[in-house]
Amino acid sequence: MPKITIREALKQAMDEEMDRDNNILLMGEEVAKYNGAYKVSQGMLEKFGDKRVRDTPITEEGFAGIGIGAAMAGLRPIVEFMTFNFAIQAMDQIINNAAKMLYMSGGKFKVPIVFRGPNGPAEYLSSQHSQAAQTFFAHVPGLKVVAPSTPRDAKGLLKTAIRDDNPVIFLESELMYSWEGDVEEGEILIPFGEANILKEGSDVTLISYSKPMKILIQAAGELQNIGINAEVIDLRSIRPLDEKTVYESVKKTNRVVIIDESWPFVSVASYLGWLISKNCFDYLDAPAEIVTSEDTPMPYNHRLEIFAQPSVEKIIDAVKKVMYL
Amino acid sequence: MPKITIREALKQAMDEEMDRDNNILLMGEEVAKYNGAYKVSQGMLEKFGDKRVRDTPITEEGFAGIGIGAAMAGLRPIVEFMTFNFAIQAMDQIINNAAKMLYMSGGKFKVPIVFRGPNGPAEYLSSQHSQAAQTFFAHVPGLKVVAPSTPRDAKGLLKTAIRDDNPVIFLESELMYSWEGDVEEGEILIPFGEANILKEGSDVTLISYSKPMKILIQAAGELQNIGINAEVIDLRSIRPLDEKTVYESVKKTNRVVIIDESWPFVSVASYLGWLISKNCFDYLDAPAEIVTSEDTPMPYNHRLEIFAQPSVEKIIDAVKKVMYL
Amino acid sequence: MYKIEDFDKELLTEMLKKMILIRRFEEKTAQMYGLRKIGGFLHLYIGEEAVAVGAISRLDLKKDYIFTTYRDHGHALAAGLEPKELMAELFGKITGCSKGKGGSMHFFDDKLNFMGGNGIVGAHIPLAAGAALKIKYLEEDGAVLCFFGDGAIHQGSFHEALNLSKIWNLPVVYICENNQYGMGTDFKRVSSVEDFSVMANSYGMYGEQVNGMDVTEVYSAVGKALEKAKSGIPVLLEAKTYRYKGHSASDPAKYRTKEELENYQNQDPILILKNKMTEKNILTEEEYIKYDENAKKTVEEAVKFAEESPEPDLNELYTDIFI
Amino acid sequence: MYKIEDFDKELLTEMLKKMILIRRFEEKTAQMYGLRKIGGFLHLYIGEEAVAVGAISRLDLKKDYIFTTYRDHGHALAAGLEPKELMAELFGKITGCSKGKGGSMHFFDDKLNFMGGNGIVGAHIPLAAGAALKIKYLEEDGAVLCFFGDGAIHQGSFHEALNLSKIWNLPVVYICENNQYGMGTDFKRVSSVEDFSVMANSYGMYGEQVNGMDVTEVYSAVGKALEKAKSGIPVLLEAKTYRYKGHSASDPAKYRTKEELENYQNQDPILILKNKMTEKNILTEEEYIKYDENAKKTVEEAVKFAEESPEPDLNELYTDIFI
Ligand SMILES: Cc1ncc(C[n+]2csc(CCOP(=O)(O)OP(=O)(O)O)c2C)c(N)n1
Ligand SMILES: Cc1ncc(C[n+]2csc(CCOP(=O)(O)OP(=O)(O)O)c2C)c(N)n1
Ligand SMILES: [Mg+2]
Ligand SMILES: [Mg+2]
Repeated sequence: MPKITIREALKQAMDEEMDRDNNILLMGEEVAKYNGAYKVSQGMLEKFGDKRVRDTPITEEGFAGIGIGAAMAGLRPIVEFMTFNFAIQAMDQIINNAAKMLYMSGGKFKVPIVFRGPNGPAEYLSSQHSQAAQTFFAHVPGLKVVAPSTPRDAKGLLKTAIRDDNPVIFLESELMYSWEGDVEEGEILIPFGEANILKEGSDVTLISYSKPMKILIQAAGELQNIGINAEVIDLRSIRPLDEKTVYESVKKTNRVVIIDESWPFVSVASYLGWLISKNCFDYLDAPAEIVTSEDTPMPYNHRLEIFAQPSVEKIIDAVKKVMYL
Repeated sequence: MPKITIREALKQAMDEEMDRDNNILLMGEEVAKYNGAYKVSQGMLEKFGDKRVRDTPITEEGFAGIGIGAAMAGLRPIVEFMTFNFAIQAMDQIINNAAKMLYMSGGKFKVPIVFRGPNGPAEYLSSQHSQAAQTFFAHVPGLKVVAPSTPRDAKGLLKTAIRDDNPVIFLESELMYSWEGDVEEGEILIPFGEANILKEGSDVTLISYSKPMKILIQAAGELQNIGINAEVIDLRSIRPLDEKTVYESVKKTNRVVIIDESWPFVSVASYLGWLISKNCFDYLDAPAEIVTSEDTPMPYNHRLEIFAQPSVEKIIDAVKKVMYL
Repeated sequence: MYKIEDFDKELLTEMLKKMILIRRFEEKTAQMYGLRKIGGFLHLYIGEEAVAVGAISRLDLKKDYIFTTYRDHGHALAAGLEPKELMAELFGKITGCSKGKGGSMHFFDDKLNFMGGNGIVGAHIPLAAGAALKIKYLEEDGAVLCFFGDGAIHQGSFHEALNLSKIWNLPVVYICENNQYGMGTDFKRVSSVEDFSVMANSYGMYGEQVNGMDVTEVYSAVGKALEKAKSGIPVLLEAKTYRYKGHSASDPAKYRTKEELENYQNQDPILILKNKMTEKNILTEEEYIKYDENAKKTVEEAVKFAEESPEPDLNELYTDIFI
Repeated sequence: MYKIEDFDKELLTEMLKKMILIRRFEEKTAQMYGLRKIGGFLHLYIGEEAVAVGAISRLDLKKDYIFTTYRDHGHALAAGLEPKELMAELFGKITGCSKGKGGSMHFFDDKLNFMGGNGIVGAHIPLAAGAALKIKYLEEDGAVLCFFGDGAIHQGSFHEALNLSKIWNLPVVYICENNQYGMGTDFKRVSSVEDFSVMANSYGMYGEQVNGMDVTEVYSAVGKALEKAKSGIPVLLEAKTYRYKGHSASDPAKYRTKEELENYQNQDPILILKNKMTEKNILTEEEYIKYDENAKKTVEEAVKFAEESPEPDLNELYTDIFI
């Protein structure tokens, strides 16, 4: 099976879908001539031409809105945000138009659009460029929110996102683009709302999505070394959320740590923490713990920056806590 | 003691503070000549003149930014959003500039600013005009988020907000402006982060803030009639959050229902639900329940609109659930 | 410039009927609002009828598109949406054009490419450019009309959309309905220019001011503008108009003088057209009265339809979130 | 127009030194980036020195204010921030001008009214108008300079801020540093106008294009602009300039030709000034070399200071969130 990067997997997804359906186009800053700020759209301008791969000016609100309007009228745009930090400028378009259009038009206008780009901290970028934006989108009914962590999931979920008739927020990560993994050739479509159990275990459940999955796997390895058998779950999509897989796991392990690279206060992690506390009330042997980024803006200094984020060490500490060790 | 409305209380707070400190000014759409879209600033233009009470064009992002820049330079602006639905257009300014400025400048530039206005659904306004925006702001470190439910709290908290050297999000409600209550004359300053126990009780804790407090009190009354003695807590501020008062109450009643007029998914209510589940783990006799608006955009039709929101009935149902009745 | 001679009777009559229908429809909604059959914000279009009717009469809604604001009743009627379905929408009924979920600010019709009805000032302007992108992308022949108020013209999204539509040469005509006020704010208090059409220059577009009280002028200007837009040069038109009522049903409009209002009422768009047609001998008083009676009847029927229609089922709350 | 004769030696020398310092500082940061002493994005100002120096030399930073973008090293040095503190900031040290929390994109100095360093394209433009509002409100004598790129000019916040500052008659001068590219995008690909100063007309402001490679032209134009701004008419200047390096340290800048770059390097802002001063007999080659040596030394000392400074304590993570 070919080993490819997440970058390549995302490109394959867009490329294959654009081959399949002429109504799909890609737009965003530097996606065309520059081949993408992070080279995700490498070669796509050359292949599809500047009608279907379009550079935009730096006007997130404007081009998000254009994408939504085009989707209402029948196209299926993929809108790349250079990073989701800049999507905050487009929040009104995404929340008030994309998410609510179908509803307030009484079902008359659907908005098949994908907003994608890197989310969460990269490195050395300080406060404005290191934000994990999932809370803002996950909160809103009418949006689907997806965040893969492997090349195969990246490809299969992005293809599903592009075919979805609803607005989808597709969260990637600069640092993940070069991650490699096996991806079979040919069609891959991964349905939303199916979490993936990456490792079965019996002592504690570790749950996350996107970039932190890497440290979950490392943490699970280290835990194994000290005799703790962790189950590792990759949610893959936040909305819809695979509650069933989560609850089954927690009912088995009776302990759970949820990892999220966003801030803790009103986070996806804490929401899941509450859901589990409620729906596995009689099964939990310890409170659901969450490991998130610290409740601070992101500093530039690298030591502080690293310390601000979830880490293997913090996960292990949390596991020890839920195991009363 | 004089009985005044929340509208009047808010005006008194601004009025008194502007008398006290010349660096305070009020700006926003229709705040001056029109006396405020909801008449909160009635008479203020006349009293303070158009230098200190300023009408803006409809440019939420722009005037929020102007407020932040003025605050960095030494003024203390109060920025009114006609409603917080429109503040979504200013999100980038609030999150990336107001909240993070002190941090990324290494403590050099503080941003003493208050963003205030009505939040949450009013009546018959459909999807775009009926949003409860607390999740978006509560998530972000660097912002304080306050939401009173009585005239006295409105006055005392707004005065505190205006004196605070940090950006404060001050959430009001169209429907609350005419609520009346006793407010003593003279200085009232209510510190942030102190929840208010409106009614002591022993069987279950009901927690909320802002407009839903009215139905909490009604629900508590009806519960009393069927022999259930509910403790009622008004958080008053979401950030900082008075965890202590909450935990003490829950440790006493062993049961909790949290009410929030925002959507449920990644909400303040669910965050509190998780916090309580964790910090009162050994005290909870039932899972923490939340009662929120339904997970849908807001419809125009009034029956549906009412049904979409928390209600006395839904609260009582939730209480019965946590009491296994 | 346009000449009334260039217009045939049929078109003028059609436009007159539409304007009368809008007027009567709006008067009725105000009345129904008073009776609490309609709730929330109700933004009436009375006084501005010539803009929507003159502009939209130019469109072929099999291929053209309309985007507008919360003040959308006039545009919807001009586009040919059923008065019944609009009134039902205002009554919050399931038979409404948006199933009772949208209300006054969110009229929609997919068959007539009527894309709403948007409640956020300025936010639909990029959407309009998006529909124009679709037309260009699919190499269709249509164009997009985007209406908005003088209050929207300072919104960033307006400027972003204009630039994007010019650099991409999209077939879109932006029509600023300058009714002199954004809520209680005289546009001159929030703008240093009095002619908004100059803003087109920042984007290499074509801009023009139009008398929005005269439906034939609007019709002419929009015709020219649509041609330009289809040739790849998007257009910004400023239609000078006036709203007779307050901003919404709850606004007493104390910020303006009675004289100002009367002055505009004397150049009432319906009156102007009526007089021109009468002068041209293509309209009799009897005909006019008949059109007016018909409009009243249509509106009465709409109210009846709305009254008798059922409310949406409670489980409609949970539909139309995802497709 | 300006004449070199109008400038005295002292001012020109001061500006020359500043420009040299910026050039040497930036070269050193590139080197330190290569050595991984500096991380993240590093946006160099090389080639654009005349804009920051010419403009900021006009200011009195006891009462005037500066706002700029992530490409802020040049402005900070021109404003007189300590090279040591800037280098320490780039090294992420506690002695940095933002305690090592801001990095390259977020230089700040409260004593010099240096208001950042902002990473979001266009987002600082309303902030600048805000500081101007404060000046006007307190009836002070100052003004605000706001720098941003050609890429920011289509952002809604730019247009919103311009309109607000004109209707409120704020003392602010907006300087678009048109270095021809926004990242990899030639500005002509995203704009239909080549002269951005026309955008001032939409807001009744004054607009002007300036040769941003000639520090004396910038100095003259900004002087005039500041006067206008203080009289209540905010100004939009477009300074035509060029960046020699890629957008950030990781950009190989393949989107432009070698010839284009060389063409601009031949009109290097430092060279232009040097030649003019030499012609005017107020600069000798020896002096020039001495200034350059001094700049290099200053930069070396800055590196040493940065190297030797301690990192912030871990608990600094939790400070400066609230005051
Ligand atoms: C972004 C935003 N801010 C504020 C409002 C509240 N609001 C609704 S209509 C309006 C005035 C708009 O005036 P104008 O654009 O001239 O249109 P008109 O109502 O005159 O047709 C305002 C301030 C809103 N809906 N959206
Ligand atoms: C809102 C926003 N969108 C995108 C970016 C990413 N970005 C950073 S700089 C830049 C190019 C800006 O170009 P220009 O304004 O010309 O300034 P220059 O870098 O040339 O000085 C882009 C797209 C950003 N920082 N903020
Ligand atoms: Mg108007
Ligand atoms: Mg540039």
